[in-house]
Amino acid sequence: MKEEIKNYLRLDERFPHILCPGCGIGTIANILIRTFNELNLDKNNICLVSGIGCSSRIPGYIDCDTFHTLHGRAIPCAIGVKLARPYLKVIIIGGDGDILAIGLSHFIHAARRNIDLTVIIVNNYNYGMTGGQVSPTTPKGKFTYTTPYGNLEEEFNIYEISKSAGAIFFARSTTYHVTHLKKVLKKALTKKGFSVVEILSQCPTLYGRLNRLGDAVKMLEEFKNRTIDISLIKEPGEIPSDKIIIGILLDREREEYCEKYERLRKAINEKRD
Amino acid sequence: MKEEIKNYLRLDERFPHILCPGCGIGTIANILIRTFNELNLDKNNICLVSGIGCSSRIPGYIDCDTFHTLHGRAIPCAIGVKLARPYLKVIIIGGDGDILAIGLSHFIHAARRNIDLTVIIVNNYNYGMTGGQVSPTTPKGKFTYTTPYGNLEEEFNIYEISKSAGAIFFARSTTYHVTHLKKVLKKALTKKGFSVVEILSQCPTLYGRLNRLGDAVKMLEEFKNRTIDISLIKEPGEIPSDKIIIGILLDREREEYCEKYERLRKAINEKRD
Amino acid sequence: MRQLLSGNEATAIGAIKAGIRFFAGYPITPSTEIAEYMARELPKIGGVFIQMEDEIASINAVIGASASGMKAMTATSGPGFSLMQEGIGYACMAEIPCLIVNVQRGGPATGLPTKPSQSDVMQTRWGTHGDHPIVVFYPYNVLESFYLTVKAINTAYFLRVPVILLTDEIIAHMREAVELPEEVEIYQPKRKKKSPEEFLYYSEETIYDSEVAYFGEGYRIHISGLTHREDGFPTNKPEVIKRKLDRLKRKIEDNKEKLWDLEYQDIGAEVCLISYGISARTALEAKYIFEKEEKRALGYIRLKTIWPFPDKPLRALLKSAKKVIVVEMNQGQLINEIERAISPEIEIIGVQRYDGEIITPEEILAVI
Amino acid sequence: MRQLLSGNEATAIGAIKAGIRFFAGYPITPSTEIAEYMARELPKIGGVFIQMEDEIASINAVIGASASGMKAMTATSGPGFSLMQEGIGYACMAEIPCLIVNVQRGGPATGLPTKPSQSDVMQTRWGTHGDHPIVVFYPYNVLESFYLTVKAINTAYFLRVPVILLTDEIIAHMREAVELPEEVEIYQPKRKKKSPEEFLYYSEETIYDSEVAYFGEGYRIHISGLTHREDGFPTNKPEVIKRKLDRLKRKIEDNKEKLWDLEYQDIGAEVCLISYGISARTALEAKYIFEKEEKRALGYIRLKTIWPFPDKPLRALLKSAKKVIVVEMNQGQLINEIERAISPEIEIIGVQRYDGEIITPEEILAVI
Amino acid sequence: MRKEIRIAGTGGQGIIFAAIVLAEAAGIYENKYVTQIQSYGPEARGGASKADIIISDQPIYFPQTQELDILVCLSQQSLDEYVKKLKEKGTLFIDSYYCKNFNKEKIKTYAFPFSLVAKEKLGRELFANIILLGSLARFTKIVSIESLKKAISHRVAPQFLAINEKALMLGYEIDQL
Amino acid sequence: MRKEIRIAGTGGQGIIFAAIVLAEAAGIYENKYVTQIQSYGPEARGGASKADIIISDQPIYFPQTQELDILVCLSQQSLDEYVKKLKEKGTLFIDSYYCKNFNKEKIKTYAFPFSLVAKEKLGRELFANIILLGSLARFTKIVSIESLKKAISHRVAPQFLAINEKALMLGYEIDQL
Amino acid sequence: MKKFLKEEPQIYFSNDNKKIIKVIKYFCKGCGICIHFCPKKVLDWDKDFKVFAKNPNDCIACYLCELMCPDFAIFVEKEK
Amino acid sequence: MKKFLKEEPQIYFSNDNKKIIKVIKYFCKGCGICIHFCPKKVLDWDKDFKVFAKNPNDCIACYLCELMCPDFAIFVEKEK
Ligand SMILES: Cc1ncc(C[n+]2csc(CCOP(=O)(O)OP(=O)(O)O)c2C)c(N)n1
Ligand SMILES: Cc1ncc(C[n+]2csc(CCOP(=O)(O)OP(=O)(O)O)c2C)c(N)n1
Ligand code: SF4
Ligand code: SF4
Ligand code: SF4
Ligand code: SF4
Ligand code: SF4
Ligand code: SF4
Ligand SMILES: [Mg+2]
Ligand SMILES: [Mg+2]
Repeated sequence: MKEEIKNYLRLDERFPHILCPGCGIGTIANILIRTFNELNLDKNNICLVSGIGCSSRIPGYIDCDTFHTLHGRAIPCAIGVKLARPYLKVIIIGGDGDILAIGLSHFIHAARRNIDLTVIIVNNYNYGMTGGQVSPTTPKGKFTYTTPYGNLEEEFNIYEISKSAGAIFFARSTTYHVTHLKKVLKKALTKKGFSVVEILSQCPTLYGRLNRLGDAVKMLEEFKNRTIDISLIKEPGEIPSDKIIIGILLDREREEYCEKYERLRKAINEKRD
Repeated sequence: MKEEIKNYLRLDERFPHILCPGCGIGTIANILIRTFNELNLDKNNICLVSGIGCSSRIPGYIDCDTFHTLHGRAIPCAIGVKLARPYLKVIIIGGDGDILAIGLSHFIHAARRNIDLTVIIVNNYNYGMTGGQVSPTTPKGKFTYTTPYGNLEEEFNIYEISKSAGAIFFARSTTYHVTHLKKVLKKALTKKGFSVVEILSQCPTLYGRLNRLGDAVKMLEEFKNRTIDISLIKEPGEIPSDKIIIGILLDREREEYCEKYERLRKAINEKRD
Repeated sequence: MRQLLSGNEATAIGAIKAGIRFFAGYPITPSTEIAEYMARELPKIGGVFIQMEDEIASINAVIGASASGMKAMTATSGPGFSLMQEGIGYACMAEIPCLIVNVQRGGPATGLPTKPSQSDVMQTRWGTHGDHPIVVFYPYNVLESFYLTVKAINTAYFLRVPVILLTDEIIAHMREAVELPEEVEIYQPKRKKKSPEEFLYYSEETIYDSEVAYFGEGYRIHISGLTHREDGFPTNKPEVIKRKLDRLKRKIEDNKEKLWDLEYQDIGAEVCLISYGISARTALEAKYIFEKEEKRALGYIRLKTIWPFPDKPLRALLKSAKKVIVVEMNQGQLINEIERAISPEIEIIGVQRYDGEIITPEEILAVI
Repeated sequence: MRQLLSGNEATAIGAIKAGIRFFAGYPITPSTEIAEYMARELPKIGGVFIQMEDEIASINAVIGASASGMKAMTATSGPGFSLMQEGIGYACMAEIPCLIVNVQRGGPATGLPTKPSQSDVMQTRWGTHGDHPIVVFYPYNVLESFYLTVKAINTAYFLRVPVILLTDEIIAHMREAVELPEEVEIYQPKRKKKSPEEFLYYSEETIYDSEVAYFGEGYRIHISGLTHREDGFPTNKPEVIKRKLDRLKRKIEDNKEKLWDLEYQDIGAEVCLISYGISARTALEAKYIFEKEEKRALGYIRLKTIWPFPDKPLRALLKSAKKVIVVEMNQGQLINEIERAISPEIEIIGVQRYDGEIITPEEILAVI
Repeated sequence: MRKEIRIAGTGGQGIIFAAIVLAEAAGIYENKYVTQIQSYGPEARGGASKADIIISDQPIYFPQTQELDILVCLSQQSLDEYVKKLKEKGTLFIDSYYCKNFNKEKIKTYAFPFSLVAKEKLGRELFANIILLGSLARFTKIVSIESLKKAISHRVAPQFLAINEKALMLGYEIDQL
Repeated sequence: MRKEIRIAGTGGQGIIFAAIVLAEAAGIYENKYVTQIQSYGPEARGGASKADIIISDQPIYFPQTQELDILVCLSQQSLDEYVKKLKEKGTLFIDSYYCKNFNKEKIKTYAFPFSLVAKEKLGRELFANIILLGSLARFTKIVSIESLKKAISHRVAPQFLAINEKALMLGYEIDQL
Repeated sequence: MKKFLKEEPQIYFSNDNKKIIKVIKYFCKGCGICIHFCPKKVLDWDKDFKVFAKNPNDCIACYLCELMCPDFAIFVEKEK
Repeated sequence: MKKFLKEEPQIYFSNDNKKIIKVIKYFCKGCGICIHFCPKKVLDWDKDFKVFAKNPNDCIACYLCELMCPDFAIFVEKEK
């Protein structure tokens, strides 16, 4: 194994990891530590926070401070970490259910406050860990064990929600687009403020099987074929409706919360002097 | 008292109601029942649902089915009511804290599902009931008992959030613009799907006092002076930054959830026949 | 018709048979199969299944549906059950019947999601804030998962209270061959006869089996989680509050005898095993091994009703016992209640396990 | 310096003196003044105050901050406390110290927001799922609100557990003239000496007063709410799980004597009052009235430690008592524990009130 | 000596503040035992409707007033509601500007138009609460005017100190107006 | 007669389904007492690694297997892990396509390449579980092949019935292939 | 629910009796909103700090007072 | 934490020794992603349904296999 990879992994008897064969979450872990490596991030200064779900198992394998919190609660826990140790690079990784169902309110309020966090949403279109139920990102009509007749609900547009909540950065990528993914993760991790990366990821065991999408390879082929990079779109009107846009969809600046808080502390103390 | 007003009120020894002198919430209750009256809504077919807060006290005074639920939980409770009795007009009324802080996730998911509910958000810029703390709509820099040095956080744009969550209707009005308010409420209540009305309302006792905004009258004058109706705006660029836009900001159609569910039930049973 | 069913399936079937038409829930191991069953079946029979955004939304949607006259339930496990506590308290206070199934797994926190446990027994009683008696049933096999579900639902509507069906990972996932009845007896709440003007949300005259009206029936009721009067409107009056809280207590106190459900064998024996749920199956096994080997009887009591705690029947059953062995999969929860209930002369031993493995007959035999 | 302070203010001051630098909370009557105090004071001393979007976010932010080495707390009341249960369980399991103040009001549900109550006493012990011992202190005046807050925080860090300070609307809002110390003794956790490679998140060798490392210190720790091993990583191994859960229990079991705190007078008397918090003040008043009128002593015991329940000291103190009167503002909660703890020969009477009004001395005198 | 005092009125009249100042004067500057509690409406909004102070030479256990020694009413409604809680030999203070109906004979009553005096002499009604404290010191001697002054100077921002002290003295000399 | 049976392998091999069919055959169509439990990985993902069936003439209380009468292993890993739970006189079934290392001498062992047969004869490996049930019926007589057929026809969608029955018979006659 | 008012409203007529202003005095909290926003300055405070119609003749029946009142305390009727 | 591998990786060299493909076989779950997406069809399943380098000479060191593998099971090194 390459040293730079080994450096960021907790290589012990828990490997091979618990994820299913062909699960995209492993690829995400793989690319994530490569991003750390390329950004030269000191692993002593990274805190990786997750909730509960298959995606939330990633931190346990990565060699930095890692925080496996309750289902849906990664973001408030991460806020506690960040406010207590503002110098840490605090990264949240979690599933579409974890962050967008039970944890949605935390996500939006953290974006509103613009706290310096990077949230990586592993969108595998369903609840993997509990065995394949509908999630806020399950597309309409798709099958899961709790939508046996096809999902009635409209899925979330994570980008729209992130933007209106106040995130300063949003990018989408997939487990097929590994170099692209690395690039947008790098960008997200260098932003100061609330940044979001949505990664489409295959769950062949459940979502793939229930919707007859084939194995991991077929699902990755689909990611390849159905996506279109934002940089290739010239006119907003020209995106075919069956395409998913990837790339950096949002990139802006806004004052970060910890910095504001620090400024407040200074102002109070100056006043008192 | 006029009969049409009396008809919709639970006039008993609990009057005068518990709200502070000059509180805008009373005006909202006033206009709400006039809207019922003008729409000729049968009071036996209305269910008014609220959480906890000053605003959430309105239903108790109105003579229809009323449901004073837990803090933040009006929307899921209302969903239960609506799904069980789809013929009811189910209306949620609550404060900015109730709906947008502790209840935010429910709000957004209900909008995503496009359940036929009208949500009236009484935005008084703070937590009234608990004595004046910061809320997600407290403007930056403003004072409350938990932002004694001025609020650091960016406030919510309820319209943006509602729109990206999937609401089919959004309007904003104020307790000064009583006829305007009646008009937009009427419109909201005739939509089929998830509609939102944000009402700016004065809390002279707390928010007004803490920010030296004067009494109810002064605060209403401010609503008058600081707002601009969307219908008067010709070019998007021309809105002065200190102005608040009122009026109908969003009005669209999307299939409603209960109808979809009914369709599903029919489809299943046809298949079985 | 004999069928092979899991406990979760039997619970779901029983719920539908007992009239449940609304299910709102959020997936969690090891309860999820109940939701999945409901997702398939409810739309077929005019019911509603909805997966909410979390457990808090779920219990509140259940409350809303039940207040609108649709019999309603949810199912969850420890973490979700903890999140539902505030809502359960609301259902108590506002007198809204519903069924909450808690399929226990190991805790606290995320704990041991796929392993059995019986460590939420005390939480079912004391999990929410405020004074709030509660009814909890606990089945020990698949067939009983069906029948106690029906009983739980009927009880909920008879008393206008939330009722909890407590099970565990083994009882929920184990499959057995069972024969279920086509029909079950369903309690139907008395429908209001009074006019909307005279109708009261609850009347102090009838504490249970009382007249009810639902949203949407022209009664224009008011439901609140604040302390309230008979008409449902808030009050701070001490005497009214006292009567209201006494009422909540009396619903269950007055019906204790009806609610208590125990199974027992050989209670004349000197040593008696007391258990419930999965652990009671081990206890029974131990009993038969013991009797075969020792040629003398071993007492056995199984609680189907956990709350209200059956102190009186236990005391009566244990009149001649010298030693009691309480078998449960936790650090010792119900043993404390038993200790308080029975004569101080009786020696009490706990056989406890909380490592995710079920107790073996040998562990019990070792302490007899 | 003598000051006029409310209980909530004294708690806030005590917390800061004991090293709290992080407060995340959500307003709720009657606890809000603690948050408001913190909002004013924490930014002055390099601390952080944040009002979160709800109580769930609050407790989790507290957990995150504490795991990062900032002493952290929150304050709430019944409804919020119910919502925090899952998080409290996490703090137990993951061994993250913090302080949770529950200023009780009437329940269940929204209940009686502005009135005193003592009806969350059992919930503090059993509110979250899973097996989880807990430490709960309960002050009875403003000065003690200060000192018990300090003790609660020191205990939390000594044992690496969440500790609950339970108070009630009266104790929280009542103002008294008090003299607070400039400095208090602060427990400082042993800092890790081992290298990151050797360091364990917890070591089975030291159950309390143990070495700790926080996020951001180069130890690359892993914290999880799943059952886990010494290094923090998840395990399903029964023997490891047992040791972990035994450890959680032993933290508190082993330190009972240190944690137990009772105040008593005239315990030789035949009749003894037992109470806590606001009700203990009534009990004391009743005692003095009784003694003045009857010219004989009336025993009095006040619990400052609610959990771990001080059964042993109670038993010892009540050796010569014939009758015990338990005074509490609920439908009878701690009385059950007392019943189990003390000799069955002693008669037990409860003086209970749960209508929002505090118990009067006359109500106690009436049953002596 | 245990003295039970209640100050009552409607929200916004500064009732709690008056109670705090009184408690502080007695508890801090006269070294008495004091407790002060208040009751308020739904959750925590607005002001309180009543605030109770107990002042004693001995530790105070039961912190609730049972029979009032002194009752101060700044509104008719509070007067109607609480006057029955006053001891037979108790003292009643009322703001005669707001309380019109009362039976002066039965109890020792001091009726002054505190609010009117505040408005007329100090320009703002909100000083009524401080004025009444001055009168309380004068007529009941429950605390000294000096202690009240100290308490006020501790509780009030420097720029408002002068006017508050003026209010206090207005109350102290209210019968000489 | 209490018989303890374990079917073990990796996720996706249809282990629970086989266990259910077996339990149903015995419990429903042969009127035995049965219990069937399984264990699985984190939360509920993927398939199970093992499923246990107890078949008895008498009520079954303790539902956990203690000493296996029959162990079926569809993977080497499960064989390594569970073989020690087999009774001395127990019977071992293994999928010889996946399990290469085993000690045939010590215990009564039936080794057939179920997966390979499935792939070659039926085109898809996922029928291995049904094939093994056929062999189980043939060699252990724990249930009859007729009961298995009934159970399968109850559990399988009509369009897949024929192929499943074929799989069953392939297993029943596996030694004749 | 039986609907009732504890007190009868105060009634003010315009001279031509065509406009009637009713004030439910015990509902009125004296916030002054109607007084301030009445375009014709018809209303004012009485000695109890409640509202009363000082100049009922000037009323143009615009209903603003009625619509803006937070306390259901003021109603205007106009003969048609 | 001491880092370790239970088994040594399998190593495949190109003929010129300039490219090395390493497979940690016990990590590989045989998902086939690397096999499918390798632009040069360098990789294939072995008899244990794990991956092996069938045609190491064809490898162009594009690292796609290494980057896409969900199980940290395959690494490619190229002499520079
Ligand atoms: C409070 C609570 N509710 C429910 C669960 C059960 N649960 C575990 S993971 C999960 C969702 C998994 O879906 P997602 O977040 O999309 O992650 P994935 O497994 O798909 O990566 C759920 C509902 C839980 N652990 N805690
Ligand atoms: C779970 C819970 N947390 C907190 C509270 C306390 N609480 C009551 S109302 C309220 C917020 C009130 O603000 P808002 O929703 O804006 O309503 P307003 O009073 O301003 O109309 C809070 C925090 C509660 N009742 N329940
Ligand atoms: S269940 Fe799906 S998401 Fe979870 S590990 Fe398996 S493939 Fe991945
Ligand atoms: S506190 Fe504010 S919002 Fe609440 S009733 Fe008073 S004025 Fe209205
Ligand atoms: S608006 Fe209503 S409450 Fe206010 S002064 Fe006028 S009548 Fe009275
Ligand atoms: S109706 Fe119009 S003009 Fe007449 S009193 Fe009211 S606000 Fe004034
Ligand atoms: S991608 Fe990785 S796990 Fe999948 S076959 Fe290739 S080496 Fe094995
Ligand atoms: S580096 Fe590229 S060419 Fe070489 S084996 Fe991997 S995918 Fe194939
Ligand atoms: Mg997912
Ligand atoms: Mg508000």
